[in-house]
Amino acid sequence: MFSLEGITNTVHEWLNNHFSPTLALLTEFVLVGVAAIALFALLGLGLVWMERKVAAVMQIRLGPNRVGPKGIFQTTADTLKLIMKEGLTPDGADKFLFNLAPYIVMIVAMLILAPIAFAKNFQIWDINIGVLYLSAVSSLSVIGVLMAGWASNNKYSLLGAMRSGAQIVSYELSAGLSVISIVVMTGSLSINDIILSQQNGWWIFKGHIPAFISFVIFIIAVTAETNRAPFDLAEAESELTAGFHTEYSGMKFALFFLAEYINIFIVCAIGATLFFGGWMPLHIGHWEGFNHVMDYIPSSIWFFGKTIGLIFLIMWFRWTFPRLRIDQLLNLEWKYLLPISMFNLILMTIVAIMGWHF
Amino acid sequence: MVEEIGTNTEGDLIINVGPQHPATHGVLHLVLTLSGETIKKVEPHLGYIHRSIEKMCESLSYRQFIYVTSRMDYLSSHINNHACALTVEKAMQIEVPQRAQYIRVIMDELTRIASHELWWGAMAMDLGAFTPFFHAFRERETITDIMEKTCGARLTMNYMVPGGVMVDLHPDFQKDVKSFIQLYKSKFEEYNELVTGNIIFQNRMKGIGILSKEDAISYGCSGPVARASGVHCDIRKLYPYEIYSQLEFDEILDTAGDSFARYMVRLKEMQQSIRIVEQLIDNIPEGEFQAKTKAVLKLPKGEFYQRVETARGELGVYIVSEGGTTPYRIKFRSPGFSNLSALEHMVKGLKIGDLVAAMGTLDLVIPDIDR
Amino acid sequence: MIAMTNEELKIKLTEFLPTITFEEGGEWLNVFVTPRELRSFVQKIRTSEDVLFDYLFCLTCVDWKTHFNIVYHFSSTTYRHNFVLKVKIDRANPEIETVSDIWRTAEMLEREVYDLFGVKFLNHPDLRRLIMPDDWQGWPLRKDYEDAINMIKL
Amino acid sequence: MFIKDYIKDVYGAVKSLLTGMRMTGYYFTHHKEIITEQYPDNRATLHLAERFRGEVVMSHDENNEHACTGCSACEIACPNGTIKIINKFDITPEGKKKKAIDTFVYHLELCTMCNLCVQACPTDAIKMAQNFEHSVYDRSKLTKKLNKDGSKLREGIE
Repeated sequence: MFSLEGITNTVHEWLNNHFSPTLALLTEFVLVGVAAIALFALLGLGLVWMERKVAAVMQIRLGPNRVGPKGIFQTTADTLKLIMKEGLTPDGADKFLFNLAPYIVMIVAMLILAPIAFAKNFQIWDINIGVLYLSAVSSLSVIGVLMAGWASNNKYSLLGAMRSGAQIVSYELSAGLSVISIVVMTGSLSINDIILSQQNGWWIFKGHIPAFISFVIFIIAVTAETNRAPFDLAEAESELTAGFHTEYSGMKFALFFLAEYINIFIVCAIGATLFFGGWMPLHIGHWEGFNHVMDYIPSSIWFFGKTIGLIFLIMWFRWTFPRLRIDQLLNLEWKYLLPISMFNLILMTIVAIMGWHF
Repeated sequence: MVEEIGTNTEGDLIINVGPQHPATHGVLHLVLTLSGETIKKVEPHLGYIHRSIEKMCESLSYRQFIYVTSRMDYLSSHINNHACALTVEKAMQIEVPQRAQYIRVIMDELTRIASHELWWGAMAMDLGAFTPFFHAFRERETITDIMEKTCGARLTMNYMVPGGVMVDLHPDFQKDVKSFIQLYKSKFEEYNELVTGNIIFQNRMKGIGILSKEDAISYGCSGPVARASGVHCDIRKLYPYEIYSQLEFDEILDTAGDSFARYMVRLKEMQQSIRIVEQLIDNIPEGEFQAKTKAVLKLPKGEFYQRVETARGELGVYIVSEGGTTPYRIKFRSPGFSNLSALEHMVKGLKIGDLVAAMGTLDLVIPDIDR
Repeated sequence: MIAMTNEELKIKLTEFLPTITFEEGGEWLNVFVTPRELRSFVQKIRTSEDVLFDYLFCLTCVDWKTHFNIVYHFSSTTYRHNFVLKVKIDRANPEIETVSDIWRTAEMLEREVYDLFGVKFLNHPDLRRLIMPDDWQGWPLRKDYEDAINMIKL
Repeated sequence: MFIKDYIKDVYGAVKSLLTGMRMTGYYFTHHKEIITEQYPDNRATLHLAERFRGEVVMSHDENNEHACTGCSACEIACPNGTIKIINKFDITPEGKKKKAIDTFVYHLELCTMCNLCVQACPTDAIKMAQNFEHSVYDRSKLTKKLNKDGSKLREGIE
């Protein structure tokens, strides 16, 4: 049976047999880095293509269909174009911060990748405070956005960055609370433990209504956190032309663009891990036969399937809804999502204490 | 122009929206004074697409000047042409054949639907929803196809001539219009599902950009903008031209005066236009499509004014004639110009997002404002 | 709420200001007022319950080479009657009182007329070029305006 | 009461959002609703309306004869100065001078396709063609000569 775990183990053994342990470890570091960057590139290409196709079909269009079969190399062509473009730095900009900002955003996106389990026993770093790490690092990206907006010396950028700051800081709260509600159930912050606790069913089914509510809140909050429509106020193109990345061009713009899609992937991966069991196949209670059949599907396919399903959901939002206004956005968080998720956390705690879940 | 860069003395942010900005649908230039996100002042700067049509028309003959007016409000170019043709006919007392009148009214109403379709999509796009734009274009495209078949062009048709219409209807016209009406009726519910009922949309529109009845009159607003504030101003009802007096349709009025009211008025207006087309399409009388006119038109000395209802409001054509073959002075009273002047009043104290929403419901066409 | 005919309007308007003169012809009543009496006259027609001309739907200027005519088209949203007000002003030094405080729409319309004809509207709150660039020379819609670069004579 | 309204609000809001999503979801699953026309690929099947106004052409018959008498009616009717007619005088066999066109100059770059010239033509010599792909790399190519070389006036047209 094909398994990603097998590959890592083979590579590990081969390296240790042929080189000294230090060299083997260093090589593994490099390999992991290369793999992460390759994944980024692939995800960027794939998700941008997917977004364009989803948007096109919902808008009764065909979408990209010129470069490659069904236009799958369209993004490659776009990237080539962006690489060849001049990366302009405006005259009045703070040049250091202006050029640093896209890298900050990108590095933050890369950092969050660490504790995510892509398949069974296939994880860069199984940190025991995985969930805490995720929410701590993911809120760092706002610094990059603020930096970009401030350093551009453009009023549209500044407004976009300020909006984005207010938005991400607010929505961190309810995203965090809905994550905690799952932590309450499992009693562990480790991603691996959370996945293993869904051995006999995913939390979204096991956790009754509270889990479903926290899933809905989580999806709304992460849509806002990644600056996606209908919460794309930071780059609201009909109001602020392009928001915080108005002044960026060429590859620097491409990094922002890529980071947006990587962030979507990561938050959807977290959502899939917490609520849909990550790589855990669909198991229902004690139906041994059914569970056994499900186990035949490789765990990585489960993980990517769930994640892409959630990504599709977020794209579906984007191509259906109009944008909120900034005060409505904050109202939604502070008047609706936060109270609901607090109340929901209490419910969840009761469910966990009483052992009402399966 | 110094104060348009940076901030003013009170520390307010001054920001240029346009002339190239996604929400201004063209080259409108607004200078906003912002305190944070709150709008303190909106100052329109016009002229980026000013072609001085009024001056151009002074050297064009009465047959030639009609085509220029298609370029003013290009979304209701039929109705602009109609207004010009009507003015010339009124001045020369040309009797327009019944068939031509029917054709003209059907074309006007189809243009109105097409214009509102585009507005609907563009306004939803201003609010950040992209999908409605393409859905609106599906229906609009059918109308442009009908126009192309009969008039020979898709946007600037130049189909009206003094005395009637340029060519007779295409043989397929009635069939095509009927199938369009069917398509439109089957898709109309989608508009409500996708946009009107949406809670985000309603929150963005309700109670935003309120224009009271008194202000609407004082600012000279017309069309759906004024009707949403409760002003009776449908020229088709008040000063009927052609065969509008014989038709059954309602003047859509709302009293709220906010963005949502303007939105609803336009949506309902589309259905009234469908109603008008349905009444006429089976009853187009046989006969001449153009009255016999002289090759060279000469207007008698005097002043002539004709008001028509375009998709955006009241269009007035004011011709001062010295008795020659060209107008001495021509003035187009464009609806967008007056509607734009009410913008600052509507959005003062609101957020940038509201400015975009309110501007979307004004349905501005910049060449119409600049002329 | 019955619209007055042109004859009735003629009588009514003469009551407001006996010095007005009328011009025959046209669909609507054409009334001439001197620039000095314009303000008091328009205030009366705006506020008087009998006529209530609250809707200024067109304001423009006609260059007659010897003088300018400022042309106001008024309508009443209550009674639905219309009339045309004309004010003859000097062409060498075109000045007229603004009506923008009575009809708000006049603010933009007067700026347009100022921009294209060079008519100064006294007491206008913000009389600047509206359409042409701020540093433009000349008044494009005047009959004697010549622009060798931008005007193409066919 | 407050809680009831609050829940009602949330329910109504979620319902309206789901209605919208159902619609886009419908289009996502129904690919036959796609209306895109793949323009340069469908040139073969592209059907243009016969009245579509693309450019002014002069129709010539198989004997390379046209119907233009050079009366300049179109030139006068044109609002933009798109048409310029240069006349010459032919000597007929009887020795009389006869007016005929030398060059029918048509500036496509100035033309607005208003159809006034076609309407003005007394002999139906010019008509509107359906060609709409006018882009060229050199602007001077847009100035066209409509009468073909060596063409002459058809017999019987005055």
